[in-house]
Amino acid sequence: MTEFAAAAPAHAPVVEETSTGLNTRKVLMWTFLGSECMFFGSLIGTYLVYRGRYLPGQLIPKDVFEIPYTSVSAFALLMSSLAMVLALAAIQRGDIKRLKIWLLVTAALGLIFLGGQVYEFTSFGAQGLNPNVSTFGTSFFVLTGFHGAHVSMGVIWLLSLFMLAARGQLNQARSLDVEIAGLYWHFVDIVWIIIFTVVYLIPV
Amino acid sequence: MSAQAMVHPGEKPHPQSREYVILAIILSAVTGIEVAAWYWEAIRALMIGGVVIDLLPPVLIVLSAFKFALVVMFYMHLKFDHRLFSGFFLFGLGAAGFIIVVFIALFHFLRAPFPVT
Amino acid sequence: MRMRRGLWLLLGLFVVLALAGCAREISGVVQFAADAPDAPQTTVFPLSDTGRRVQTLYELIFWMALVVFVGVEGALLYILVRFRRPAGGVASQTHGNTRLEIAWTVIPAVILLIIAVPTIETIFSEDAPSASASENQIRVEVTGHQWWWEFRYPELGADVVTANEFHLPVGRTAFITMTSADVIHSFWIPKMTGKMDAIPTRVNHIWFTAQQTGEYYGQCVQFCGTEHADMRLRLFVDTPQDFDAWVRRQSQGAQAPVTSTVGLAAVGARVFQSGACPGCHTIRGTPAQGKVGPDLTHVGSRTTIASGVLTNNLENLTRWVTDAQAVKPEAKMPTLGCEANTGTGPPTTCITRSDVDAVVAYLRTLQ
Amino acid sequence: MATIAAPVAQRGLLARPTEPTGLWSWLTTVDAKRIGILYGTSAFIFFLIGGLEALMMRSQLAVPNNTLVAPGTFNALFTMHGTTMIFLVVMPMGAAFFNYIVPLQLGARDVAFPRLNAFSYWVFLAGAVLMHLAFVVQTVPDMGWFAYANLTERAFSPNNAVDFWIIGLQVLGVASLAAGFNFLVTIINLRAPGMSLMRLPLFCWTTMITSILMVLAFPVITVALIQLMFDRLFGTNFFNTAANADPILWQHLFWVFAHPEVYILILPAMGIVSEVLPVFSGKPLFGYPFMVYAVASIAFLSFTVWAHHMFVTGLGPVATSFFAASTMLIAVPTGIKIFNWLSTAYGGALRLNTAALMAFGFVGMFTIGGLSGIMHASPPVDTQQHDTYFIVAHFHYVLFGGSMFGLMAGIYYWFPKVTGRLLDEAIGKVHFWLMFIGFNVTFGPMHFLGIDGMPRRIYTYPTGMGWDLWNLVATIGAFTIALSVLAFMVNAFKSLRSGEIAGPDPWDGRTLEWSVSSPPPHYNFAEIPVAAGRDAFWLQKYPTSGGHGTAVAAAHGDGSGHNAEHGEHVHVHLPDPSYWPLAAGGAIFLAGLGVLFYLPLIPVGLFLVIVSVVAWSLEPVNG
Ligand code: HEA
Ligand code: HEA
Ligand code: HEC
Ligand code: CUA
Ligand SMILES: [Cu+2]
Repeated sequence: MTEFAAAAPAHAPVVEETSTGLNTRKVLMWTFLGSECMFFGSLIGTYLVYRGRYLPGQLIPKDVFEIPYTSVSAFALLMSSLAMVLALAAIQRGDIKRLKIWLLVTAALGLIFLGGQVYEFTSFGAQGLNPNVSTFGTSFFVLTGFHGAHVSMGVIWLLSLFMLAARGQLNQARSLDVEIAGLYWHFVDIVWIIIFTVVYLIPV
Repeated sequence: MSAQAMVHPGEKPHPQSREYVILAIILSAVTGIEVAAWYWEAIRALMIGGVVIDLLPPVLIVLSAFKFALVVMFYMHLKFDHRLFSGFFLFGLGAAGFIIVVFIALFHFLRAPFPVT
Repeated sequence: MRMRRGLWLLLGLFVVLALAGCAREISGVVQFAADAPDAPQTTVFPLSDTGRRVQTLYELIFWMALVVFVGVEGALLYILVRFRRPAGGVASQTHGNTRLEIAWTVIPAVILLIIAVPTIETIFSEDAPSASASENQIRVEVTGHQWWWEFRYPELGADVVTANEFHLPVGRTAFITMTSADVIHSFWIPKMTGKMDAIPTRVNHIWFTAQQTGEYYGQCVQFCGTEHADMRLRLFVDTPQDFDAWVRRQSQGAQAPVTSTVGLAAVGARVFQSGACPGCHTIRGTPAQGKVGPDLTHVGSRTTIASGVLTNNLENLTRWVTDAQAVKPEAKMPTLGCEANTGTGPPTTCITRSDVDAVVAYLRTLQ
Repeated sequence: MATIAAPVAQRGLLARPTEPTGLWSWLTTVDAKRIGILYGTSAFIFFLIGGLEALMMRSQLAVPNNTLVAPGTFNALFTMHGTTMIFLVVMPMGAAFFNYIVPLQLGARDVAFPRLNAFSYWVFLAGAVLMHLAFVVQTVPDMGWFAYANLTERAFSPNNAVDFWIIGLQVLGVASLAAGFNFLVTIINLRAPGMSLMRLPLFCWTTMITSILMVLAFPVITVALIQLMFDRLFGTNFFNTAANADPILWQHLFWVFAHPEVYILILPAMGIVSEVLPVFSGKPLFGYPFMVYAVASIAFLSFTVWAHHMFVTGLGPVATSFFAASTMLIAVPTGIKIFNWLSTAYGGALRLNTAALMAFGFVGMFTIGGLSGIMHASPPVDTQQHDTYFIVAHFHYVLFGGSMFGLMAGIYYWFPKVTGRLLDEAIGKVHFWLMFIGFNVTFGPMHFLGIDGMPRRIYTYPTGMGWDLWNLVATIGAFTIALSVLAFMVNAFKSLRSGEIAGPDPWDGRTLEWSVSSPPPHYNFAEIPVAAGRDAFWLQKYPTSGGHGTAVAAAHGDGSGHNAEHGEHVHVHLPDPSYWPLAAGGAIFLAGLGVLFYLPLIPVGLFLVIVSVVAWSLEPVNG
């Protein structure tokens, strides 16, 4: 009568030899994502505390944000999530060729997003907004910067998976490796969904 | 034992590539609506029942929560996976959400505006 | 066996001793002594309206807690004595009892409700004075500095500025706002009412109506750096007449001693103005308009200096002006006297012994 | 029978270490029991350091206008005392028991991620050493354990004392997060067959809930510390009031973390008491399911009460009322636990040896601390108590009277399991009574000091305030505690050399750790046990006594995929030792040094972290 005898893991071909039947690394990843919610929650909370708290003469969001531009990179990240699930579906079918393609597409979309962020940061900097000028600058750059760092980690992770796949070391039985990376990647994407709305779209 | 036999009867079938693409189209569409709403000046001052209301923030929040939920439920398979995973994630998400809401209340609504020094 | 019993006795003795030790506190909670007991910062003999409301609430919670305390500790002691293993005794294998569980969920919840309702009432009543109390209120603006207090009375004119000691009329509601010039401090006069933080970029407030004249001690209670312990303050609750007289004196500029008959003080005034002092201190009616340290216009009329660290007398003033750092290490006032025993030699531009004497003589004339 | 796979010597760059004994075997160990011992000894050493700091503070405060300790030094003392006791004593002491006891109670051979576990310890040590380097260069953190902004900004704390605290805590946070994940996953996934969640020993429950709290609370302090560090290193404006930042933000972030943190400190002790009391009462734990629900609801509530530390910051009446109510609510589940412990002992056959006395001491003393907590929970009352010695009394009653007494109970209870030898009961009693009396003599009078208006964190006080007597008494009490600690040290040393041999089950225990030899073999269990119900070992010993669950149900496994029938020919695979957790810890230490002394070291350290992690993931999985 265990509570957690219920479901087998989503995609693992064999049931794990654990009390819940769930893969240990996957449990770890989900607890990690719960923890990450608190990490980004604190950063977003900080941004919101300082939202609207601007001194006369300071640059405010309206002055610097370019919504069309950011929409495009937000879109790129969103689509990378699609590529990610397609990569997972591919490896679960045993289709290593498609796996490699979709992993590369995911990483590429991630890189496009990062490129957009680099451009945005430089352009804001040129207009005089940086982490040292105001609470807006500080909380904005640190929030989006840490998100960017997460995306970079994800890109590195995806590329390592690609290398493994290229060397023939990823196969259907190891689809969990891709699934776990995917969980991380989608999480980074949904954080951006929130940041995009809360930081960029909702006007002050 | 074969993999087949181990699949729990209660488990629902997972979406296939086609569904993933459809989902992506929905997500793109919602993003489109968000940006469009941002451009639509009128939404920021709608007359409803004689009061002027800025509907943009609530609309944006609902839409992005919708996107968030779609990605989590389908791309991350939370809808099909073990309850335990939802438990972990939702507890973290809930706590973070609570803290954000309380911060907004504390710093923007529950006290007088800041005296600027 | 005997030793065990001895230890239990010791425990009992200890409990009795502890109770005896806090008898004053316990009795203090129940009755308001007409004459305040000896601890000048006691929290349980408040002499203002808000303070007494807090005290009433505290008493309620205290008694509730005492009941729970006696219940739990009594049960614990009883169990320890009663169920010590009688040689080879066997325990009954009970696993639980849902009815009991419900009971000890509900009973504490009820006790908490009894506490919570008046608590929330008091929170709201403490937040803003009632209409009647606010009618005749007097406002005081407090600013915390590392490590001294500045007081202003906006309604009494820009000239009533003082430091570390302030006055209030008895029976009039004081509405006190506080903020800080540097880090977070906390303003507290226990016999009046609870504390409130003085926070940079924010303005907080408390209010109370002092009910008895006298001198009340307080101090900074939020850690604010090295000298946090020496950031004390004093409140004088005066009769209305005394208070008005005090305000009148404070509103005046400094008695110009430049032409004073007191020769030494006149020299001192010159030394003061030509030295480092004006960079930090204001003496109204003179060129000295520094804002770093306390306003010294009426420093002679204060009972203490350096936020309650020293009694204000000739000897201490001399010590302070000669070597502030020795009295209050790391205070924001440098050591200035040539006589100072700093170990690294006197400061480069120092004040000689005789000049210090003159300055002190001058400061003492600033009544 | 089980055969144990001997570590196979490997060649090549990434060969795993094989020494079974000696220094390297400790440095490269991934055995949770050894890691537990490392945690425990480190924590005890830091307890002596933190205690020494306390004794210096008490000596300074013994009499008014004392000049024994300079003001700045005193501030450094209480900062390091508080930080040390919380992060370097109580937390790692808990971690010691998690490591040693939880796998045994679960019927597991190790934790879910043995190398991550070793990593946690080395990172913990790195953080602790980084923070204590401050003593070497003599810029000791001196802003209090909650480091309120904006006093911590460069403008007000120009030297890098604060940086030692920031970086030390940041690194300790990494260790706690890693440990939290590890134990959460371990308890979820590595339970023996039959050990459903409602059959878990209560100590495993509190460990699991503690882990959840760590996993969710530490990210918040991580963010706060990053913000403070960026302010200090790069001139950002999170808490810079000159740029109109609000220093209150730090307080919210800090207490969002630190209130759950205080439950992280108390829950392991509560778990221990819930193990010790049943054993020495000869009864099962009373109201087990309610205990579980109480622990779980404490975890929930602990994220909703943080602002009770900020009642005098001007939150406004609405928020103040909310936080007052949520805080008071926590008394309900905590009360349930107290009453269940009392009921466990009620009707029992009490064996009052030292472990039991410590546990009963916990119940009595924690209640006092909890009740003063309820007083602060009423905001108007707290305006008179906040930042006075009344608060100091409260938190020492819950931290010392609670956590330390609980942990001491655990030490007396499990020492024989860990060392194979019993601690001496006579010295143990002396230890207990000295500590119990000393504790009350130290911290009891602090209530009166607080009531009489003595603020905390003051390096001295004038005469005539009515504080002289009780301060002196408290100081005498502190030295009494020191005596008791000495008694304990004598006891431990004596028993290690010549203590009475304990045997596997000296207390007639109820849980699985007592089913194996003392100390347990490297692999814990030759055969993975099957839990027939709550108090699994008790049911093995006394099958007729009836527990929850029946042997029949257990024999069929719990249908969770764990296959009990396979237990016949076990070939025990134990993870090999590894260099890389230590290497990664060292690399983090290097990066920390970079923040403190020489910024270019940061990328070097981080690069080495990556190298270690890559090597870690590439090294041969043991064969
Ligand atoms: C082990 C750690 C620990 C624990 C368990 C607790 C438990 C509690 N604490 Fe404590 N607390 C600290 C550690 C801890 N605290 C520390 C370190 C600080 C100071 C930080 C600093 O400033 O440096 C602090 C400060 C602190 C404050 C801030 C005070 C101030 O600075 O002004 C408050 C205010 O509400 C508070 C409240 C409580 C409450 C209500 C509980 C409750 O959980 C207690 C519940 C228990 C009981 C109530 C007893 C048992 C219950 C019964 C027998 C049932 C019946 C009871 C009733 C009906 C009342 N604590
Ligand atoms: C678990 C936590 C814990 C523990 C166990 C203790 C234990 C003790 N604390 Fe603790 N204390 C805190 C947590 C803890 N404290 C915290 C969080 C603060 C707040 C800090 C802040 O304000 O920032 C605080 C603050 C604090 C203050 C207030 C300081 C101030 O505000 O000015 C005082 C004052 O008396 C004090 C005293 C003591 C004493 C006497 C002990 C004793 O019980 C200690 C007993 C231990 C020993 C005496 C060690 C034995 C040593 C030997 C026998 C010597 C042998 C040595 C060698 C061989 C090298 N503590
Ligand atoms: C660099 C700034 C500075 C200079 C220069 C300075 N002071 Fe001060 N002074 C202070 C500060 C700051 C305090 C408050 C110290 C405290 O209580 O912590 C103070 C306090 C005092 C006090 C006590 C006031 C009170 O009510 O408690 C006196 C008197 C005083 N100064 C006199 C002097 C004299 C005379 C000189 C010149 C010879 C002088 N000061 C020069 C900064 C300065
Ligand atoms: Cu100002 Cu403490
Ligand atoms: Cu708390």
